[in-house]
Amino acid sequence: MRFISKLIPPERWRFPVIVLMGIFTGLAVFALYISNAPSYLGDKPETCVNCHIMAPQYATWYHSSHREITHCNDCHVPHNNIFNKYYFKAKDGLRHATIFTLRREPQVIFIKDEGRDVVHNNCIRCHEELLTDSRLLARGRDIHEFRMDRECWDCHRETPHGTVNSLSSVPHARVPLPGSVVPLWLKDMVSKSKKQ
Amino acid sequence: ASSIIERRAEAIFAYTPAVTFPPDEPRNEVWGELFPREYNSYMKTSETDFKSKYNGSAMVDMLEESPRMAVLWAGYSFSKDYNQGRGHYYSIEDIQKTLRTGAPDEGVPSPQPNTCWTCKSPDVPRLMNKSGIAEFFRGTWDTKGTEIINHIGCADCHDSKTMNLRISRPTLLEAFEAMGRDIEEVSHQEMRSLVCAQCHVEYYFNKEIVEGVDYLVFPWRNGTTIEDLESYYDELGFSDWTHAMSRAPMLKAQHPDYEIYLTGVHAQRGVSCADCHMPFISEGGQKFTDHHIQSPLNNVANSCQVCHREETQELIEDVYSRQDKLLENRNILETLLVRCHVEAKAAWDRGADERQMKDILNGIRRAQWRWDFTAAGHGNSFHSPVETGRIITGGIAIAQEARVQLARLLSSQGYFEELPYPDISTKAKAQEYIGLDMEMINKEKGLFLENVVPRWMGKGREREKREYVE
Amino acid sequence: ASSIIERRAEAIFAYTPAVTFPPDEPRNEVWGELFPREYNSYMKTSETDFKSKYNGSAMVDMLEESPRMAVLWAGYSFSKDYNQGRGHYYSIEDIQKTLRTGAPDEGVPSPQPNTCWTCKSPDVPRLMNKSGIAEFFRGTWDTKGTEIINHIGCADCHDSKTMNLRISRPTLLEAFEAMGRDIEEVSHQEMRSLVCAQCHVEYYFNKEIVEGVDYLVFPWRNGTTIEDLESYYDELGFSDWTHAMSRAPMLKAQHPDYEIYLTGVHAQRGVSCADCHMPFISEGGQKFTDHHIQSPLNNVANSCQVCHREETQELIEDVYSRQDKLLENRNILETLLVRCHVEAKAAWDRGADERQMKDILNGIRRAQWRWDFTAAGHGNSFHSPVETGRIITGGIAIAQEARVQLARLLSSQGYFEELPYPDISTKAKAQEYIGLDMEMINKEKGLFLENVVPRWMGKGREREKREYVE
Ligand code: HEC
Ligand code: HEC
Ligand code: HEC
Ligand code: HEC
Ligand code: HEC
Ligand code: HEC
Ligand code: HEC
Ligand code: HEC
Ligand code: HEC
Ligand code: HEC
Ligand code: HEC
Ligand code: HEC
Ligand code: HEC
Ligand code: HEC
Ligand SMILES: [Ca+2]
Ligand SMILES: [Ca+2]
Repeated sequence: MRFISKLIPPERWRFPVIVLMGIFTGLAVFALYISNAPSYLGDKPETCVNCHIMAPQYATWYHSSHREITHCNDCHVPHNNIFNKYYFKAKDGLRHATIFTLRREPQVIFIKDEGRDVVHNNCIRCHEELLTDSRLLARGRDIHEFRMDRECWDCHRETPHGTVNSLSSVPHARVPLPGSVVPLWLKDMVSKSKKQ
Repeated sequence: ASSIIERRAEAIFAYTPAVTFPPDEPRNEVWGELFPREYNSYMKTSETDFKSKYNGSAMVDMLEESPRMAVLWAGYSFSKDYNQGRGHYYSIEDIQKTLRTGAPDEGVPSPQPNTCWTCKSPDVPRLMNKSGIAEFFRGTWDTKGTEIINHIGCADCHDSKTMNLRISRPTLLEAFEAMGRDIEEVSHQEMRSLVCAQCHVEYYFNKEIVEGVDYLVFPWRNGTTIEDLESYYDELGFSDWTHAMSRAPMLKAQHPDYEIYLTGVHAQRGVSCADCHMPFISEGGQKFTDHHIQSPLNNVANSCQVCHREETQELIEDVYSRQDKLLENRNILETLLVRCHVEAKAAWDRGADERQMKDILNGIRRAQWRWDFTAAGHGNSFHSPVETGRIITGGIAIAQEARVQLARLLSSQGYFEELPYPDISTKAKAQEYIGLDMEMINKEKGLFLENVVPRWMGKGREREKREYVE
Repeated sequence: ASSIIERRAEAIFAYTPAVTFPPDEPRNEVWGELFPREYNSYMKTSETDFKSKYNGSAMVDMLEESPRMAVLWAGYSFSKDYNQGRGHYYSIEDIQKTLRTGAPDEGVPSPQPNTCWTCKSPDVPRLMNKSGIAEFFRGTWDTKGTEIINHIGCADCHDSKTMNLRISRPTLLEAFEAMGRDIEEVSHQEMRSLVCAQCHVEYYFNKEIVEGVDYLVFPWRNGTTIEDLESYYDELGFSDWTHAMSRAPMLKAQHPDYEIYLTGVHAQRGVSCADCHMPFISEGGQKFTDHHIQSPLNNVANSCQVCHREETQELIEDVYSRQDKLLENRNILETLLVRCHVEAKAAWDRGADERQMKDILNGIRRAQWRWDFTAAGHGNSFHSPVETGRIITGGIAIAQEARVQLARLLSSQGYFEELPYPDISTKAKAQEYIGLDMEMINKEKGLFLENVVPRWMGKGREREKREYVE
């Protein structure tokens, strides 16, 4: 209680502070709105491409066989438990947003070690059956662990983002931005005509 | 938040030209008004502070690095002065400074023809357009001192109207024609190397095409491998000069960057010069081509790592290890060639005749051609390490074959020991050994740079003011 | 859909082992009952119908391909017979067939020691386990003719209990120790090459470790580059044999596949032997390792194309073009070495003395070592083209230096002309030139294969029946 009361500004500052807080809140909401932040909670790939710098990854994924079965989060977020999933997402998301806003993104993005492990385990999660041999399991786990200790994309170099990695690698790819495909004015007209 | 909006807008921003200029506009700053990103990055070729193990943006005095070269070029102007090039920004300054162009002044012509200007400036297409190709080449180098003043730039590679890549030098067109290829048919990706191939190629001056003119030719009629080029010169009976010691009819190889590159795995996979030396970058939501043409080792992230996911240090090591392995043997070849020239001279001195020397001299010519081909392209060892290695190996075999014959010949003249290797441990010693009076040469050049060059540049700028009234 | 379920079922199928066997079980078919996929693919190493430009699964008579080799090995058993290997399936058959092991019979020992068996069979670890390492090596090769009858197989690379990769040969362990490295510390990915490095490496027989025993050693104490190995042998004063013509103290290089591979870009990027020679394949919802060890060019899709998305033909061309470029110069070196031996012999014949010959012979030793190092590894030209090229270049420089000295020496003996190159255009002519009586040798070998080998194999099978009662 004493702690909170310390935060309350002196009488004559209250009005400007309230106004300022309002402005900040408004700005924050606005930022979240225009950057489509709410979409970050979902699994739609369009979310990630919100930041145009992710366009190459989107475009390459979109043209890969994995498009049909995987979303970004199937690979890039841990799936061992739900808390870990959102914790990881939030942590990553905040760093990405910060770096993006600060314009400190590198020309060529490299996946971080932590992210690597996550992706790798996700490959295994889906392809496990292909990789395990029950006869061998009967002889111990070693050989399976060995077999899976190398990053899958050491060999599968094009899965799923291709072999050219740069902000500029797919300059003409068409990457959707989140939102409706029907322009607002058209929506309006249609709903008006419905009313009539 | 605002930065997000701004950056989206940047990407969409529609461009309306505000400046217009003639197709041959040689002044880069004029183009720069329209394309500031490209211009600003291009002007960074003026930086000289990056040094890799063997290359980089600083000027490297190659004769100081390896004084043997002076002996290899005895009797030819390269023995006076040879550097590893630096950025395009310096093309004019460096051709004025090099001792190879001499110290021309009123009544004293340069030892070089105007052909030397061909790869140094966007003033060249402008002048060729005016006077015709052969007329451009005619006359000594000093006669265009006031006409050519802008360093390499936009008009060398771009069409001013569309900004498309274009070939501005006739020599490349003629070389394609000679190979029976149509340059109009090349892909855009090839153009991203061919603009470089206008200059970064082996060339020679043909005196027979137009009377009294050193006509610039790329010797590609039989193809672009070293053997193809050699057979071309042999068929022509061509030699650049006669070696002052061995009297061998020599060939000089000049930066066969493109030819060697073609034989490497990157070219075979469709990677172009621009992919490594002019990678795309994006700035403020806008993708553009980094015009800071330089060693990619100063920019591994945008060049190599776009395709390779290894650590920067590891990629740099890859380049160095190839350069090390090849340099080891190129140095051996260089030393053997010094011995060849020394031994051949001794054989002449002891009365050998033409008939006895013929094969030996031809061997020296062929071996040194191989050495020079690999040494003159500063990126060769990385651009195509296997081919570069193959060429050096061939050179060593031939040089030593010549030395076996020389050993027999010298022995028949009563000389059974190995001749002593000259003391050429510094550039100065090597130049003295081949009889150059460097003090004199440097003094004259100093006067030229002090008096003549400022005059040329001043007159040139005035001319431009007259010609391009805004 | 049903097929998906079915295939999943196959994979999940719970298996309880029905077969057990001792750790050193040398019979592949026994392991095969447990692991039919791996076994069946392994047995395909019996196929001999694939031919690439320079390699493949058929036996290639290298002396026929290049009769010069016979001259290079004059005085050594390789001049009788040298082939390019084929699949692991043939390891026993081929060591029995080669003329190098002679024609032993009662009272007539083989010219080779038991050490030769080391890399030919999973009977080897079995026997070593029984008798100890040095005792295994002791005695001539024929004394184990009935003990070693199973071709290379599972127990050479696998632990029978866990199926983990394992090192079954002490020599590799000792070599790691000598380098100060702990083999227990290597990554699993390295093991995927180290199982091969048990055999696909340069080796020699050390007679000093244990009295009367040709002890197998990998000469890696100073490292694994060619220079490291050379310095090792030089320090030891070792030579494999004295050349019959030049009398040079020679080194024989044997398949330094692993050593050369280490210097290539694939190794540097962590690609293992197994990645190319034993790629994964999938069958019935299960991914397993293709044990058909062979030239990857017979299986580009699963080996190269997993990492490289180029067309099969283009990848094959990449391999060929590297092989072509290196072979061009290796052939030059080969020819120069023939000349070296011919010229050295002539010098001796004309009365040269040890002192005069010393440097020359050392040169011949070093040059031929370089040639052999690149020639003996059939994959070298692709595994590490730049290093292979570097080595060949060094070899040429050294060989020619020896010839320059020889030219001086021969001249001082009054011989000023180039010696004629011998007519060695076929294997037969080359073998006659170095004085081999091939008719005799072949006849004896024929008798051995007809009479002795069936006896050995019969006795061996009987022994197995006794030893492994089900
Ligand atoms: C606000 C903009 C933005 C959004 C939205 C965004 N990213 Fe990123 N992302 C970035 C930036 C900037 C980087 C470069 C950060 C760096 O290199 O440290 C990055 C880097 C990455 C990396 C490589 C670095 C690492 O952390 O391993 C991965 C993987 C990644 N993003 C995945 C995603 C996924 C999956 C989504 C959607 C759930 C997403 N991103 C949404 C801006 C964003
Ligand atoms: C099938 C699995 C998979 C899917 C689906 C996937 N990724 Fe990735 N992603 C990977 C792998 C594997 C890497 C590491 C690539 C490497 O290191 O070369 C990666 C790396 C990245 C990186 C870092 C850049 C790099 O090359 O290191 C970003 C950013 C990224 N992914 C974004 C996305 C986005 C956005 C999506 C959805 C549109 C997506 N990914 C979908 C597997 C996937
Ligand atoms: C959410 C599940 C899932 C994840 C995560 C996943 N995959 Fe897949 N993958 C699939 C399915 C399903 C297919 C079959 C697709 C088809 O055939 O169209 C497939 C196909 C493949 C194929 C064969 C087809 C091709 O595109 O080449 C490869 C190789 C592959 N995956 C590798 C990987 C790697 C490597 C990763 C991790 C970076 C990964 N997968 C992550 C489900 C997944
Ligand atoms: C076909 C194009 C072409 C022609 C013709 C040409 N050059 Fe160059 N020049 C180049 C290129 C490309 C370089 C850069 C070489 C490097 O360092 O990689 C260069 C570099 C130079 C340099 C800087 C490096 C050094 O050697 O000091 C000088 C000076 C120079 N040239 C002078 C001349 C002279 C003098 C002539 C005429 C004899 C000439 N050039 C003819 C293309 C050409
Ligand atoms: C008009 C002729 C010309 C064209 C076109 C040209 N170059 Fe050059 N280049 C030169 C000359 C001349 C130099 C040496 C300048 C000097 O040293 O003064 C040079 C120097 C260089 C250097 C050395 C820079 C340094 O920092 O040391 C590189 C790298 C280079 N060029 C690459 C390229 C590439 C890549 C292209 C095509 C995209 C290209 N050049 C097109 C003539 C040209
Ligand atoms: C040595 C050759 C060379 C020179 C000199 C050069 N450019 Fe470029 N330029 C290129 C290449 C290569 C590209 C990439 C073209 C492509 O891939 O379509 C390019 C692209 C461009 C583009 C297209 C947008 C982009 O960035 O990709 C513009 C605009 C441009 N250059 C302007 C200039 C200007 C202004 C100058 C002079 C300051 C200049 N260039 C000098 C070679 C050159
Ligand atoms: C546009 C793509 C691209 C760029 C940029 C690129 N490479 Fe490569 N590189 C390749 C390809 C493709 C290969 C052939 C092997 C393969 O298919 O993976 C290759 C092969 C190599 C090799 C093996 C060949 C050899 O000589 O042993 C090395 C090393 C290498 N690159 C280093 C580099 C370095 C260093 C850079 C930057 C200066 C670079 N690469 C830039 C695509 C590229
Ligand atoms: C795969 C990448 C790659 C390609 C493609 C490539 N280069 Fe290079 N280039 C390099 C590297 C790496 C070096 C060595 C730089 C060093 O040692 O600092 C180099 C060096 C050079 C140099 C000497 C640079 C200096 O600092 O003086 C020149 C000139 C050059 N290249 C021109 C070219 C030309 C012209 C082409 C096309 C015909 C080309 N390069 C294609 C990667 C490349
Ligand atoms: C350190 C392991 C090792 C030792 C010891 C060894 N070999 Fe081999 N041997 C190999 C390998 C590996 C090959 C396959 C070479 C290839 O073709 O690539 C081979 C191939 C062969 C071949 C078939 C090819 C040919 O040359 O005809 C014969 C026969 C042979 N060895 C006999 C012998 C004899 C005899 C000895 C003893 C003097 C011996 N080996 C000692 C590893 C060894
Ligand atoms: C126990 C010793 C030994 C081991 C372990 C061994 N090899 Fe071999 N390898 C040989 C011998 C011996 C030959 C020649 C057989 C012959 O010609 O009779 C051979 C032949 C080969 C050949 C030539 C096949 C052909 O079709 O011509 C290849 C390829 C090969 N081995 C690769 C490997 C690889 C890869 C490994 C490891 C995964 C390996 N070897 C492990 C001894 C061995
Ligand atoms: C020359 C070495 C070599 C020989 C001989 C060999 N293997 Fe293997 N084996 C390997 C390698 C390498 C792997 C891959 C191991 C890994 O990556 O974990 C492997 C993997 C296996 C596996 C694991 C499952 C799989 O397919 O990846 C089994 C089971 C197996 N081998 C059985 C056998 C049997 C049965 C034989 C005899 C017929 C045999 N191996 C002979 C080298 C060998
Ligand atoms: C050493 C190289 C290597 C590594 C590491 C590797 N793979 Fe593969 N993978 C292969 C090869 C080779 C094939 C092709 C098999 C075929 O076509 O029969 C393959 C095929 C596949 C397929 C497609 C199978 C089919 O039926 O089409 C999937 C899915 C796959 N791998 C997933 C993975 C996953 C997940 C990992 C990581 C745990 C992984 N791989 C690691 C080499 C590798
Ligand atoms: C497990 C992955 C993998 C396999 C399998 C593989 N490579 Fe490579 N290869 C690489 C890597 C990594 C490089 C280094 C260049 C790079 O980073 O792209 C490379 C480089 C190369 C190069 C350029 C190096 C040079 O010598 O010039 C060639 C050519 C090549 N590979 C061909 C092949 C062929 C042919 C095969 C099959 C016999 C093969 N590769 C198998 C991963 C692989
Ligand atoms: C990147 C792929 C790659 C790797 C890694 C690799 N090899 Fe090879 N290997 C090849 C190719 C390609 C050839 C040439 C085949 C041909 O010419 O038909 C070859 C040839 C061979 C041959 C001769 C085959 C024959 O037909 O006689 C042997 C033996 C061999 N390799 C053993 C090894 C060993 C042992 C290792 C590891 C130390 C290894 N290889 C690593 C691709 C590879
Ligand atoms: Ca430079
Ligand atoms: Ca073979």
